[in-house]
Amino acid sequence: MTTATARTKPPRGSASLRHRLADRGIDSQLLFLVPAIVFILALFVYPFAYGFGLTLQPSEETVDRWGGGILANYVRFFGDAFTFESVWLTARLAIPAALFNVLAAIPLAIKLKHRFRGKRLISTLLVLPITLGTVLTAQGLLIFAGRQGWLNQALLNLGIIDQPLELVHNYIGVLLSLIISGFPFAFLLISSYLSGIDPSLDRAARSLGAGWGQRFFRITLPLLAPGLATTFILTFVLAFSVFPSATLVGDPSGSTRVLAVVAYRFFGEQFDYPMASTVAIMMGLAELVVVAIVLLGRSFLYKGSTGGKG
Amino acid sequence: MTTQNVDRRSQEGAPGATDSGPLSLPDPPVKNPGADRSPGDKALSAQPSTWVAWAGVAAFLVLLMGILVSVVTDSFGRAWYAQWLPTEFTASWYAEAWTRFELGHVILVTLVVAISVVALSILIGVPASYALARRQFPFKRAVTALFLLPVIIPPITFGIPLATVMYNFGLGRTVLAVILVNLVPSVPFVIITMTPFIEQINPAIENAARMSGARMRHVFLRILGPILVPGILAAAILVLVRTVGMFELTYLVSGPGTDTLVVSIFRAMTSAGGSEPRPLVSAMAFLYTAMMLVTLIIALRFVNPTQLVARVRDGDDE
Amino acid sequence: MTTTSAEDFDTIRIENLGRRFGGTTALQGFDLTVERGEFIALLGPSGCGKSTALNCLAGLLPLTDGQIYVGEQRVDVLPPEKRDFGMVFQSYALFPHLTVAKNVAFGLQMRGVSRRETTRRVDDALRLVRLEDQAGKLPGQLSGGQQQRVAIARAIVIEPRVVLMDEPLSNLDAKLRLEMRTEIRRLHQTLGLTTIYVTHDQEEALSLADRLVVLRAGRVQQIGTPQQLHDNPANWHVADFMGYRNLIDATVAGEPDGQGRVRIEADDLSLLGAAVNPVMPGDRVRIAVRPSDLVVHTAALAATSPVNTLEAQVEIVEYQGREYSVEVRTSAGRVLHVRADLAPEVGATVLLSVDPSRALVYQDDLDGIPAVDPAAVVTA
Amino acid sequence: MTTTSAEDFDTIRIENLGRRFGGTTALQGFDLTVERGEFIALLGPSGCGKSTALNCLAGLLPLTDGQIYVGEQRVDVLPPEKRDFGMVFQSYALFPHLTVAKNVAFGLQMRGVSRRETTRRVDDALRLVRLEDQAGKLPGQLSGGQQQRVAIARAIVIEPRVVLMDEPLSNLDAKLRLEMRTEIRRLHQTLGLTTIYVTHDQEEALSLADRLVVLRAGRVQQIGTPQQLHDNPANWHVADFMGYRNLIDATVAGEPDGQGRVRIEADDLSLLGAAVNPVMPGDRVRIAVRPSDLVVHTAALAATSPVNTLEAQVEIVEYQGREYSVEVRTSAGRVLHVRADLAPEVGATVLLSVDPSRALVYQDDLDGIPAVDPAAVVTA
Amino acid sequence: SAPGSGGGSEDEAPAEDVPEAPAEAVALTIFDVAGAQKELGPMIEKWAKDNPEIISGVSFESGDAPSLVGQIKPQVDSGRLEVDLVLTGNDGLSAGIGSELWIPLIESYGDRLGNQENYLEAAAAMQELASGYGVVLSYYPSGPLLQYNPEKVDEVPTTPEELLAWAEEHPGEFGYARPANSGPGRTFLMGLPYMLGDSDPKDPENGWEKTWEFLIELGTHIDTYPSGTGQVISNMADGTWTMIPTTTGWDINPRATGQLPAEFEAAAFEEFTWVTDAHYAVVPTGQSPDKLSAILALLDGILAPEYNAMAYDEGYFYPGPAVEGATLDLAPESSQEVVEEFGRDWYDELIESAPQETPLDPDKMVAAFDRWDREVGSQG
Ligand SMILES: Nc1ncnc2c1ncn2[C@@H]1O[C@H](COP(=O)(O)OP(=O)(O)OP(=O)(O)O)[C@@H](O)[C@H]1O
Ligand SMILES: Nc1ncnc2c1ncn2[C@@H]1O[C@H](COP(=O)(O)OP(=O)(O)OP(=O)(O)O)[C@@H](O)[C@H]1O
Ligand SMILES: [Mg+2]
Ligand SMILES: [Mg+2]
Repeated sequence: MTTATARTKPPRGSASLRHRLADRGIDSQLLFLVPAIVFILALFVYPFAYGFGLTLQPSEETVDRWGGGILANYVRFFGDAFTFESVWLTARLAIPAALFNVLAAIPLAIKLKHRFRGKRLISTLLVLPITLGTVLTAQGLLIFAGRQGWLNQALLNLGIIDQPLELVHNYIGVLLSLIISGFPFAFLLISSYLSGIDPSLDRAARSLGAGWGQRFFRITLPLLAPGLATTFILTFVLAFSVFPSATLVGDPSGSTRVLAVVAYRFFGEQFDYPMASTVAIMMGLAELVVVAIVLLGRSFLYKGSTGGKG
Repeated sequence: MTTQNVDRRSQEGAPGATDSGPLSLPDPPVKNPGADRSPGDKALSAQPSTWVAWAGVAAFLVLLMGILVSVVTDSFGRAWYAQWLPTEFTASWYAEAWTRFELGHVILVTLVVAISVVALSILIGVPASYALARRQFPFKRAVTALFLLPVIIPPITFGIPLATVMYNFGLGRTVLAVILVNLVPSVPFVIITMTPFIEQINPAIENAARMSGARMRHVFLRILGPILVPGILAAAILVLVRTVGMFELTYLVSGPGTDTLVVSIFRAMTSAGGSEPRPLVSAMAFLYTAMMLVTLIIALRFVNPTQLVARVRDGDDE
Repeated sequence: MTTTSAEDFDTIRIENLGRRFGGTTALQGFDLTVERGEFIALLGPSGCGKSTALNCLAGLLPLTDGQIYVGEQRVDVLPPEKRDFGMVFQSYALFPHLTVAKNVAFGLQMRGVSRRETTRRVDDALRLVRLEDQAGKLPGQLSGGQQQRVAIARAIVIEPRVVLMDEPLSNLDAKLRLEMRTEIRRLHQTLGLTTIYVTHDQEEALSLADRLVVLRAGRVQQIGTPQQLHDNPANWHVADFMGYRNLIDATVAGEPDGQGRVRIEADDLSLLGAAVNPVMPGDRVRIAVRPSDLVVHTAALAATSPVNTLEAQVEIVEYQGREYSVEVRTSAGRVLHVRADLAPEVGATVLLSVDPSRALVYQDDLDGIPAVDPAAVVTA
Repeated sequence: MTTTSAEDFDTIRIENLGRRFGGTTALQGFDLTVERGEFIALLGPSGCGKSTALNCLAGLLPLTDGQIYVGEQRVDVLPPEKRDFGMVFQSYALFPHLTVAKNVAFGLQMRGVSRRETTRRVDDALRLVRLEDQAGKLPGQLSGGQQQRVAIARAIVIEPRVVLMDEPLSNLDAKLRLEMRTEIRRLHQTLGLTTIYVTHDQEEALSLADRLVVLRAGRVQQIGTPQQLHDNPANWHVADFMGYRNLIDATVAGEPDGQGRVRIEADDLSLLGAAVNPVMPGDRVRIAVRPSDLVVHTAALAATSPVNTLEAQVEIVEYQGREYSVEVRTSAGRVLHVRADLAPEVGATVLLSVDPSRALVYQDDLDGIPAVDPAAVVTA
Repeated sequence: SAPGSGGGSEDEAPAEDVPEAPAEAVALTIFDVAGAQKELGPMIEKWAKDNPEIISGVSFESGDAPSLVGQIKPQVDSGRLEVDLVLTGNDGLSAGIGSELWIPLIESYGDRLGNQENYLEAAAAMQELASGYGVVLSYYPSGPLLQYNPEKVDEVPTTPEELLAWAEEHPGEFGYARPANSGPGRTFLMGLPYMLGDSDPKDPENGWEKTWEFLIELGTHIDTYPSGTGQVISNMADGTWTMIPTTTGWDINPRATGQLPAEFEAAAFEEFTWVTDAHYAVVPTGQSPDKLSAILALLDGILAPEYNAMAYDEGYFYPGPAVEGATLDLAPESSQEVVEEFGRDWYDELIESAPQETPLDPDKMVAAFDRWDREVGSQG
C-alpha cells in the first residue's frame, strides 16, 4: 500500500495500486483494444490524414483559376456551381432513398412480427437482394426495366400505359437500385429493433383502451424512433456514397452526377488528385452533417431500455 | 366447441398477443393461424393495412424477380434484340467468361480474401468490442468514435490515399493488400455489431467462470466464445457479403491475379473502348449472385440475421 | 375518485373458459362468478395457467372455449381495448418513454377525457398510490416498488369495471412486498374495485383475497375463502400448495369412525387422521400435515403422554424469529418439517403429536391430472 | 466429498473494506472476521452495498480501501480466479451452452483435475443437490429451482475455501424458496463450508445464518447472532429492517428506571419502553415494536385490564393462515400493524398492549447516515 | 514480375546500357486500358511464340484509362513495377505523360524501332501526338458514321442538320454515350466541328461555337447519355434507339458477335472528316534494361506487316493495321471471313477519299469533355 500524495478529488483509497488502476478502468483487459486501435491508426487514420494533406496541395491550374492559395481546392469546390451542385444531387438521391427504406420497412417489420404461414419465405425473399450486388442489380434493371424491357412491354401489352415508363438512365433508376440494395438492410435492422420492444407494452396499451393507431403512434413509434434514426443513418450512408449504380443505371452526366462520380472524375479523368481528395473529403463532411443532424434529433428522443427480452 | 364459437371466430380474430407471455418456450407451430388473434380483431389477411403492405412486398418481389430472371435469361441468350426472349440459347457466355477471365482463379481469390477478412476482422474486432462493451476507461468515447468513422466515411474518401500507402509499402496488387483494405471497414463493422451483442450477455456469466478459476483466456475460449457464436456468425456473414461485394476499395489495390469477382465484372463492364458483350457481363454477374446466394443460404441455416442488433430469441419464427 | 363505470354490473360470469396452445392445454373448464367488489386470487404453481386465465379475461389471448359476461354483456367478443378492464402486469409494462404522470394519463387520453379532468384524475390517482412527488420522473428512475405503484395507478385511474393483476409483487423485495400488499388491499377497499389477482404466493393470496381459486395444470382444483382453503384443501395438491409441507404416503388401516377419523399406517408410523375423501381400508392414501400442526415433545415433556404421536430425530434447526423451523427424520428415513417454540437439540430424538383433525387424509391421486414437468415451465 | 482445501485457514479477516463508485460510497469501513465453517448473512435493503461487498470479496470489483486475508494469506491482491472462492449468483449465471454436468465440471477442468476425478466429483456434487437425472440437460431446460441447484453444485464442487452467495433465492417462488433454503443449510452443514450469504429477506437470514451483518447505505449497522438481531436491534433502522414494523416518534417523558425502562409520550399514547440507547427526558426518540408484540384486546376482554396500552380502531384485517394481520389507526391518525389470533371486526375499537421490554426506544437518529433516496438506488 | 533497377524517372538507363536482347527470355505483363488486347493481343502472343528466346510469356490485364494513372503512379513512385508494358489510347498516354510515367521510347530508343518507317500516313500523324513516348501499334480512321435500324429509318440523314431534324421527329430514338467514356461518342464530338464548319476544330474552348450549339440543341431530343458504348449497343439491340453515331469498328464488331442484328445499316455523312484513332504502347519508367530490350524487340517486331495485319481482328478496329502492306490477305482466315461478311464494301473507298484528321490533344480533349459535361450532359 503506497502513501503517495493524493491529487484526485475523492480521497485516494488505501487499496493496492492494482485495484486503484482497475478502478479507473486501466487493467490488462484494455490490451484487447490494442490490435484494433493499431489497425485503425495504420490503415485508416494515417491514410486519411495523408488524403487531407493532399487537399491542401492544389494543382497550379486550380490556384490560377480559383485563387485561395493552399485552400484553392476548397474555394473551387464551393465556387464551381457545377461541382457544388453535386452535393444537392447526392442529397436528393440519398435522403429520399434512406427515408423510403426506413419508412417502408416499418410496416413490413411490424407485419412480419406476427406469425403466419410463409413468413420465413417472405423474410428470406426480402433479404435476398443483399446477394445481388450492384452490378447484377444494375444489369437487371437495365434489361428488365428498360424502355423495351419486360416490365414496359408487359404494361404496354396490358394497356396500363401507352408510353414506356422511363425507369433507367435517370434519377428513378438509381433510386430503384438504392432501394433494392438498401431496403433489406433497413428491414433487418428495424426488425431487430422492433423485437427489442417489450410486447407487454403493447398489451398494456390495449388494456388501457388504445386502438392500433394510438398504440402505434404513442407507444411503438416513440420507442422505435432511436432505432429508426440509427437505421436511417446507416442506409443513408450507403446511399450517399453511391457510385457504381449512379454510373450504370443513372444519368451520371446530369441528374445523378453524385459526389462520388465527381470525385472519381477528378481522380481518374482529370488526374487532379488534390481536387479529387477535396471532393471526397467534402463528401464525407456533407454526410457527417446529415448524420449529426439526425443524431442531434435522436438525442431528444427517449433512448433508454425498451424493455426487450434480449 | 359450440357452434357459437365457430361463428364468432369466423368473424373476428387478429394478430397481437402472439407472444408467449412470460414463458420463453419456443412456440409450437400454429395449426390454426387465427388462433393467436385477439377477439374483436380482424384476421391478419383482412386488414386493409395488410393489403397495402403486401402490395408493396409484391411490387418489390416482382422487381426483384424480374431483375434476376432477366439477367439469367440474358446470360444464356444470344442475339436478344427487341423480342420477349433471345433468339438463341447458349451456355457459351459462361464458358467464355470462365476462360477469358480465369474465373476459377478469380473465385478462389475472392474466397481466400473473403474468408481471411472475416477471420481477421473477427479476431481483431471481437476482443475490442468486448473491451468496449464491458469496460469504462479513459477516452472511451473517442475510441468508439474512431471505430465508427470508417463505417460512416465513404470508402472513396480514404480509399485513394490508402491505396497509395499500400503501393508505397510494396503491397500493391497483392492479396495481402486486398485483405488489408477490406479490413478497414470490416473491423469497425464487427465492433459496432458485436458491442451491443456482448453488452446483452449477463456479465455474471464471465464472473462465474472466473470464480470457477478460469483465466481470461479460458473465459474467452470456453465460455464467451461459444455464447457469442450466433452473434459472431451474424457479423461474419455480413462482413462476408460486404467483402465479396466491396468494389471501391478492392479495385484500388488489386490487379490481375488478385482481382475479386466483383472487380473482374467491373473491369469487364468498363474496359475501355467499349465493353464486353452484355450477356458475358450478365453471365459473370449471375455467377456472382449464385455464389452469394449459396453462401447466404448456408449461413442462414446457422444464424438469424435479425440478431444483428439485439440478441433476441425470435420466438415467432418457426 | 368516483367509480361510476363500476356500477353497471353485478357479477362477472366466466363460463367454461378454455385455452389451448397447439397441443398443450393451458386452461380448461374454468368457471367462476365474481361479485362486484370482490377480491379474487388465482393461485397455483408456475405454469398452471394463471397468466393464461388472466390474459383470456383481458382479451389479450383468444379463447379456445367459453364465454365471459360482465353483467348481461358478453365481453369475450370484444377486443381488449373495448372491455374496460384495467390490468397490472408482472413486469409493470410501464411506457418507458413517458413520465409517471403521462403513463397514468394514457388510459384517460385514450378515452378522450378532457384535459382538465385528466389532470385532476391523474393527480388523484398518484396521491392514492403516494407518488405525487414522482409525477415528472421517467419509470426508469423509480425503484421497483414505485414502478409497481405507477402500474397500479395507471390501471385504476380509468375506473375500470375489473382490475386484473398478474403477480404484481413478485419482483419486489420482502419488506416492500409486505407494504405493497397492504397498499393493494387498501386501494381495493377504498375504491370499491373488483379485483382478480394472480399469485403463486399462498400467503399473499390468503391475506388479500375474499376468495381463492387454486389452479393446477390448467384446471381449477378448488374455489373458496381463505379459511376454507387453509383448513380444508380439497386434495393433496392443494394441500401441498397451501403449506401442508408434510405429505406422507400411507395405507388405510381401518374403517373411518363417525367423525370421519381413520387410522392410517406406514412403515414407521400409525396415526389417526381426518379423511377428506371417502376411503376404504387398504386404500393407498396421502396424509397432509402442516409443520405448525406437528407439536414437538422433547424427552422431558414426553411424560405428558400425548396421543397420536410419532418419533423422529432432529436434523436441522432454523431460527425464525419467534419460533424454530425444525427438520426431523423418522426411523424409516422420512423427512418431516415441524415448528417449535423452543429449539430442540440437533440429534435429539423427539416425539411429535398431531391433532387427528389436522392430519388430512387424501386419496392418493384423485384427480388424475398428470404432474407437470417442472423443466417445461421455467419462466423467463 | 472431502473438503481438503478448506482446511488451510482458520479465519477470514476483512479489514476496512471500502468501495466508491465515482462520488458515491457504496461500502465503507467494512470489518469482519469469519471463522471457518461459519455461515454469515449480509442483510440490508436494496442498494445498501451487499452485492458490492460480496463482489469485492470475490475480486470481481476493485477495492477502494482495505485488505482481505484468508488465514495469513493476503488475497485482495489476487485476481478472482486465484482466490479459490466459490460463488453463486442471483441470476445463477449458468453457462447456457454447457450441459449441467459440464457446468459443474468447468471449475475442475480449470484446475486441471484429471478426467476420472472430475467425473467422480461432478457425480458426487450432482447427487448432493439431487440432480443426478438432469446431468445431460442444458440449463435452459431446467426450472428455476433446478438451475439454482446447479449453480450451487458448480460453486461447491471445487471445494472452495469460501462460498459466496448473492441472493440466490430471490428469483424463486415462495414454496421453492423455502425448500432451497433448507437445501442450502443442509449443504453448508454436510460439507463444512464457510459461507457468506447476501439477502434482503430477514427471515431467510435469520433461519440460515450463524451470524448476521446488517448493512445500511454502505455501512455496517450491526453484527450479531440471529437472536441478538431479532431481539435487540442496535438502532431503529435495523429494527425497521428486522420486522419492527411499528415505528413511533415520541418524546421521553421521564428518567429511565433501574431496568432501563423509560416512559415515552406522544399525542395519542403514553407507554413504557426499554431504552436501547441512553436517553434523557425530553429527547426525541423512536419506539420500535413488532406487530406480534402488540397484543389485541377486544372490548370483551378489556376487563382483564392490561397495562401499557393504547387505543385504536381496526382498519384492515388480513387473514394469514393461523392468525390475522391487522392494521389499526390511533386517534391521532397513526397507523399500526398488529397480529391477532382472532379476527377483530373492521371499525371496532381495540385496546393494544405491549410488554415494556418489547417496546424498544431509540434515539431518533443516532448514526447520522442520511437516509438513502430509494429512487437513486434502483439496481439493474 | 520483378521490379526495375532502382526506379524513378531520373535515372533512366542510357540507350547503350540496354542490350540488344535480354540475357534470358522475359515474361511480360501487359496492361490494356484501351481494349486494345482484342486486336493487338493475338499478334503479340504470336510474336512471343515465334521468339521464345526473347519473350517467355505474356499475360494481359485490363483496366480503363481513367484508372491508369492511379494504378501506375504508385508503382513508378515506389519503384516496383507490376506492369511492363501498357497499351493505351491517347487519353491514357497523355495522362501518363503528365504524370511523368513513361519512358520516352522514341527519343531514347527510336533507332531500334525501324519498322516505324512503314507507318501509314494517318498512323504517322497519330505517332506525332505521342510526343515520343508511345509507339503506335494499330490505327483506324474511326468515324463519325451513323448506324441505324433499316426497318425503322427510311430517310437516313446525310448532314448534321438533317440528323437534328430526324432526332426532333423521333425524340428519344437517337443517342450517344458520354464522350469521356465512349469511343464513338468522342469521335462524333470531334467530327462535328469539321462538318459544321467551326472556326477551329482543334480548339473546343474557343473554336467550337456551332458544335456546342448543335449538341445542346440535339440534346433536347435525347433522353439520356449512357456512360459506356456497351449500353449504347444494348439500346440499339433492344430497339430503344434506332440511330446512333458509330465508327467503322463499332459498326462491324457488334454485328459480328451477335450483339446487334446483322441487318443494321451504316451510313456516312455527305461531307465529313475522319477523326482517326490509334492504340499506343508505352513503358513505365524504371523498367529494367533487360525487359526494355525485349519490349523494344517486340514492338518493332509486331510492326512488320505479317504481324500487324492481325489487327484486322473481327473488325473491331477496322481496318486496324498501322503499317503499309499489312493487307487483309495477310490476316488470319477468320478475320478475313468476318470482314467479308460484316464489313461494308464502301469503307475502303471512303477511307481513301475522305480527309483524315488527328484527334484533339489530350488536354484539349479533357477540356472538351468538361465542357460537354457541363453544357450538354448536365442538361440530359
Ligand atoms: N404462447 C404459448 N405457447 C405455448 N404454450 C404456452 C404459451 N403460453 C403459455 N403456455 C403454456 O401454458 C401453460 C400455462 O402458462 P401460464 O403462463 O398461464 O402459466 P402461469 O400459471 O402464469 O405460470 P407463471 O407462474 O410461471 O407465470 C404452461 O404450461 C405454458 O407452457
Ligand atoms: N457499477 C456501479 N456504478 C455506480 N454505482 C454503483 C455501481 N454498482 C453499485 N452502485 C451503487 O452502489 C450502491 C450499492 O449497490 P449494491 O449493488 O451493492 O447494492 P445491493 O445491496 O446489492 O442492492 P440489491 O439488494 O438491490 O442488490 C448502490 O447505491 C448503487 O447505486
Ligand atoms: Mg404467469
Ligand atoms: Mg445486489
